[in-house]
Amino acid sequence: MRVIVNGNEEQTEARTLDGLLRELGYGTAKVATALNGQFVPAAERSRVQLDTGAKIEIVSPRQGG
Amino acid sequence: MRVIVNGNEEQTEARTLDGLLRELGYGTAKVATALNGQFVPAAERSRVQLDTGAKIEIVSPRQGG
Amino acid sequence: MRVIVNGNEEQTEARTLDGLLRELGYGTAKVATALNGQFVPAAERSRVQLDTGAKIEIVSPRQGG
Amino acid sequence: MRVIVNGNEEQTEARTLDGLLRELGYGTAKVATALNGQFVPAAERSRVQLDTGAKIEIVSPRQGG
Amino acid sequence: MQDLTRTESDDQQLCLYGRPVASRLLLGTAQYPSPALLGDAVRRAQVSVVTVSLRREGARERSGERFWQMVADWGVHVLPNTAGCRSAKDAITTAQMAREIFDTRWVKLEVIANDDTLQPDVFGLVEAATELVRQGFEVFPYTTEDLGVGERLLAAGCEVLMPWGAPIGTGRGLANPHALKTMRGYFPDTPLIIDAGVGAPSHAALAMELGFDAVLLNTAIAKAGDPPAMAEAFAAAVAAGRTGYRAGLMETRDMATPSTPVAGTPFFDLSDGQ
Amino acid sequence: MQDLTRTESDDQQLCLYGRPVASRLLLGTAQYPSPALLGDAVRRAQVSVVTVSLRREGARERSGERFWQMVADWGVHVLPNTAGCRSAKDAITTAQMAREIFDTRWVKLEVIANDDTLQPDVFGLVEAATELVRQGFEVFPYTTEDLGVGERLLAAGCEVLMPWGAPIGTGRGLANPHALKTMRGYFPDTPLIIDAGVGAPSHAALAMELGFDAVLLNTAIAKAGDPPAMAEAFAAAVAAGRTGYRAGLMETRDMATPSTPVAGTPFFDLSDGQ
Amino acid sequence: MQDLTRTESDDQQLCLYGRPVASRLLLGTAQYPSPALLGDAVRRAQVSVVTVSLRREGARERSGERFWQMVADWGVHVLPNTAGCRSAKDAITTAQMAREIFDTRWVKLEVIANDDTLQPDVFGLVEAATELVRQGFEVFPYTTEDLGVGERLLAAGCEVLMPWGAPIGTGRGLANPHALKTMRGYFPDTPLIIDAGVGAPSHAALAMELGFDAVLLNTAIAKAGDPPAMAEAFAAAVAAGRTGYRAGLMETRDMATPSTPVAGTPFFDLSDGQ
Amino acid sequence: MQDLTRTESDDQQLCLYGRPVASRLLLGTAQYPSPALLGDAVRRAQVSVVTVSLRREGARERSGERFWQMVADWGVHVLPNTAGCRSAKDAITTAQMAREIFDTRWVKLEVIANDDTLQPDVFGLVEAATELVRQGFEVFPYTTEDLGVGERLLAAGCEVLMPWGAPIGTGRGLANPHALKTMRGYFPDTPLIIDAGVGAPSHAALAMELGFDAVLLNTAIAKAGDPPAMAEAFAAAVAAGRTGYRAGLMETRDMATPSTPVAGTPFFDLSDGQ
Repeated sequence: MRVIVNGNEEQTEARTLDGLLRELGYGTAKVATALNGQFVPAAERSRVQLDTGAKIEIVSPRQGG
Repeated sequence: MRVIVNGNEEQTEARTLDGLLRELGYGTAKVATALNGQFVPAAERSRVQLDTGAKIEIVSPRQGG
Repeated sequence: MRVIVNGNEEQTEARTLDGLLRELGYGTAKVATALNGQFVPAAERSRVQLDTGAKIEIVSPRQGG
Repeated sequence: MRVIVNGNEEQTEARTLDGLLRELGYGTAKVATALNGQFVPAAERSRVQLDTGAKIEIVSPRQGG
Repeated sequence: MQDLTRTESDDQQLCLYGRPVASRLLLGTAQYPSPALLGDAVRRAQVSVVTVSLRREGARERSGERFWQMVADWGVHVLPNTAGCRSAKDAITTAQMAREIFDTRWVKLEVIANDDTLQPDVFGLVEAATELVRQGFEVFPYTTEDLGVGERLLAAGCEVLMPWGAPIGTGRGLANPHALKTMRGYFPDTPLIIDAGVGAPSHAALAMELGFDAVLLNTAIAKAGDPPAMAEAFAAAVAAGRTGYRAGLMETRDMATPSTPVAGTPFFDLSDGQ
Repeated sequence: MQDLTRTESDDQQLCLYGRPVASRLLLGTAQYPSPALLGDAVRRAQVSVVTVSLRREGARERSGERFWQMVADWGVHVLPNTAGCRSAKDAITTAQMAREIFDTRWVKLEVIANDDTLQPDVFGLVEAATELVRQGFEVFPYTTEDLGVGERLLAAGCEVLMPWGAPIGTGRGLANPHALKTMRGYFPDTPLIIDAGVGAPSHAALAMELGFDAVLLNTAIAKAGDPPAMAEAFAAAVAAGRTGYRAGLMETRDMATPSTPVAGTPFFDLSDGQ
Repeated sequence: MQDLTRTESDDQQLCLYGRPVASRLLLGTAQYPSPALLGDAVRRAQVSVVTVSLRREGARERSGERFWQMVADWGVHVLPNTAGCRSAKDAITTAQMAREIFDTRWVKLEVIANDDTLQPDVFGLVEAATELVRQGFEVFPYTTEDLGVGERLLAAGCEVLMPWGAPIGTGRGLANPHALKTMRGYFPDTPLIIDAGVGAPSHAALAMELGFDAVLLNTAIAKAGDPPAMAEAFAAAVAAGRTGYRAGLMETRDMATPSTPVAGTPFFDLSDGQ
Repeated sequence: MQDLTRTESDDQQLCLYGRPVASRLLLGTAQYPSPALLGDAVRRAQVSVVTVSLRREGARERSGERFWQMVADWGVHVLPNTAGCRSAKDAITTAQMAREIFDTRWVKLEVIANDDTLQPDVFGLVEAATELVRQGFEVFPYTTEDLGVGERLLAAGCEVLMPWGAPIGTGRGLANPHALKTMRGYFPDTPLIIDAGVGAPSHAALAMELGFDAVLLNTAIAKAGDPPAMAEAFAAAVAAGRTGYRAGLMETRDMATPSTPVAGTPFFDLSDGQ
């Protein structure tokens, strides 16, 4: 299934956001996520289904002004 | 019937905006009108019914910046 | 003899600047002096003769900007 | 005899400022003159002697701000 | 000095909603010591557009008609305002009344946010502009230098923007010239008119030098010692700034540069040796 | 717009050393792209006074004569300068040469202190002015806004002062408007001409609004994209500022004030209740 | 010089959404030459609040975590921003992600209107603020000096406003000090923080002298030659401006007044006669 | 915040005529509500140099002695002025009296041109400075931003220049910052102290950011609501400006630039498609 992660196309076997993060190797990284423009809290990542073409954002802390 | 004309209470016998203007003596004065905050074109003044407490604005050209 | 001390006319018996200061009661006050627009050091006050109409300045420290 | 005309060294046979102007070919040009930093009116050019090393300015109208 | 208002060829003339406008000074009509002085000011400045307003009229007053007759005699474009309106609703109704009475689709849209600054309420402004354009009005919105608001007004169908120079009646000139210059660059093809805050001819000239298309003012002329003379002064200043803008202003420099050329300066070598 | 240069009645016309001067814009003649453009600028601005200079001339050059013939044809007052002089002595000799060649007692006296700012050397200036007045010159000193220097120049016999706006050629306008305003108030009866630093028509208008009697400039016109048009722009700006000054500028205010009267605003009571 | 940050007694200390904030200088964390220099700047300025952001992170990057660990060690309040968001929707989602990851209800809300000025899109800003307050956020809106927008933000539930000084990253200081002063007077009880455009310590001091409650900046320190020293300079400037504001600034005057008293000046009478 | 006055290493410390001066804020002592508040101000600002004056004293007054004792207790350098002198002659005699009474070769030389601006009479100033240096004084001339005058003062033997910011007592700040910046560049190695006109901490910070070596002021502190607090504010502002100057101020820009990096912004592609 093709999804778009942080703006780039990816192939994934995962069916949930949780699974996708594991598959990509994020492990315990301190990240927050959104699916198709909607925030997905960490606790709900395992309940969220991915569909083909899903747009996922995975972000972490950075310097900011 | 009591109505409010340009912010002041007035007693009137008129039932239409047209009639009110005549009763008050505006005659052919170059004025525009609104009833309860809605514009009333000159051509429709005779078709517009007044109710008790109606708020009527009667305005004419003035200096402006 | 009439002299002018700090802009005011005074009568004096003194013949020297030193004598004038004593006569006026300056005693050991911390002052500096000028005679007719010329500075007179403390050490020379006893050697400086006063003439009628002499203009004497007697100044001391003050607040300044 | 060497003189300095407008900042440049020149050889001249002339003994007066008037003669120098003729020798250099100024003819009737609308110019004003100075010798060694002093203004020389046109009427006095024939009376002014040149010495070796004399510094002569010959100027004419120009654009100015 | 020839007539500066005539130096712009036809293709450079200002057009507002399709109507050519000869003078780039737009004039408010309020606060003059007398109607006669107002009339003189309009004539002396040769203005093409004047702003007017609507106010409540008593039955036998007829002052509105007298004023209107005077304006009609000037032969100028009339731009009715919605001055004093504090909501989009009031502004819309006022605009509708003005359209009927002045027989024009033009409206100077003012929706005021507060009495301290009389600044535009940009939310009410966009709301009212959207509705009025829908109703066929040609809207001249009194706005700020805010680019995002400007974009929404254009999106709503406005073809002219009128940013303030400074708060109405203060006469402080251009309070934020850098932002106004940015606005000019951001909307290169939209007629931009500085409206409000202009207090002196030099302010009007500066606005035009920044590339603004026109200046609208009232208080600085009406409250001058001699309003007709001041009207003439502003007309000349607007023309001066416009002509200067088109003639290409020099770049400013940090260091001095001689205007008279240095080459050939008498005594140049002598001076060195002094 | 009528001809603004004609709006001053005779008793208000500027007089410089007894000579009436119709235009309050004085023009420098250097740095133009061509003599033709310079001539156009002089005509378009209708100037009454132009500045000129002296430079070394080679024997068969004759460029001075051609320039001079052009200037003579304009029918204006000629104000020779001592540009580039770094000492009172050089300036005095230059002035003497200028008097002979231009046949005028007028001299724009420049004694320059340094190349970075081209600012007046006020010591050399007062020294040269004193001597030149003694010799019968009518001196126009290029000076600063320094009041004490101004007093010494008047004491030396100068009847005009020409303070700088900003360093020559920078085009920065009035660098210290507060000091210049103070100067105007301090010398109420002396013709004061802003000389140098003016870069845009709005700067010239501001100078006149502060009450200065005239503006002298060169670079801003000569280096404009279109010098004759810019000359016209400055002429209009000077007239605008002067007319505005005489017409009585409004007082600036800190808080906004409606130009359209509040009384009689429609919906006034309704709005309150919303 | 004693420690200026300690001179405010408890009842005068700045509180932002109920949290006391010791330093009135809020610091952005971006653009520093190195993390070490950023850390030094934070310590030298003794800041209490830093802004941070969220950016996309690759799977094995872990740079976010390292940065976060460093910030946590500082022991300061963290204010996540929504920098780069061009719509209310993006800003809301970004704020939600930030709340989870930084474990704070605070959010510096940026909804950007365009890239030229990076100015707030005031419509998107009010929309996003309204929704975020509804969701329990404590919103620090990056806004303009527009009073009407400010009122809507307060009505939406914001308890702090952060007007810009000048466009982000320009370092131009306060572009419209008069409008900002008016804003201060209009919202006397709301914490107002100047955010963006501050380029020099004197700008920060001026903001505080106008009565603003704090200053937030980033570029001027991060891009300084010596960022930690510059952080210290800004901390001192903010303290200086605040202390000066509270100590009662003198009124400016138009005319000079001697500081040293005139009475008793030696030679006073003699001088008169000279 | 650590003690900013200690952050300059020894080789960067200000030296005036060979004497190291720890604080770059020089303080006038006049116009305070009480001697106690003056003393507090001196201590709170940790100043190293104070100015004093001489005034006529009656025979049994002894107020001079009490003032002098207080000053002596502060342990600071004393800089006597010649305030109020209108001629070189008066200033020279006053300086001589001051040298004897204060036992110092330092003198702040004021020769005043007029009462409206209290500006220096630059002719009298150079004359008096020349004579005083000849007599062994170390002269601190109160001067203008005039470069030619500055050169003559240095030629006369002055090793410090003190240009005004604005007229004494006006509190208007730096009236001509561009000229002052030029002056700084023109005299790179001479200690330059802004004297007069500074009204707010931000003005003092700006002076230091321009590279001036110190600031001397009086009225802004003495006439503050709380003079000791204001003294502290100015001390912090001077330190802030100095530190900022040395830390390398950012360049100002015309266009906005994001402080938070654009790369990695969430929703970046989505937003494009909206």
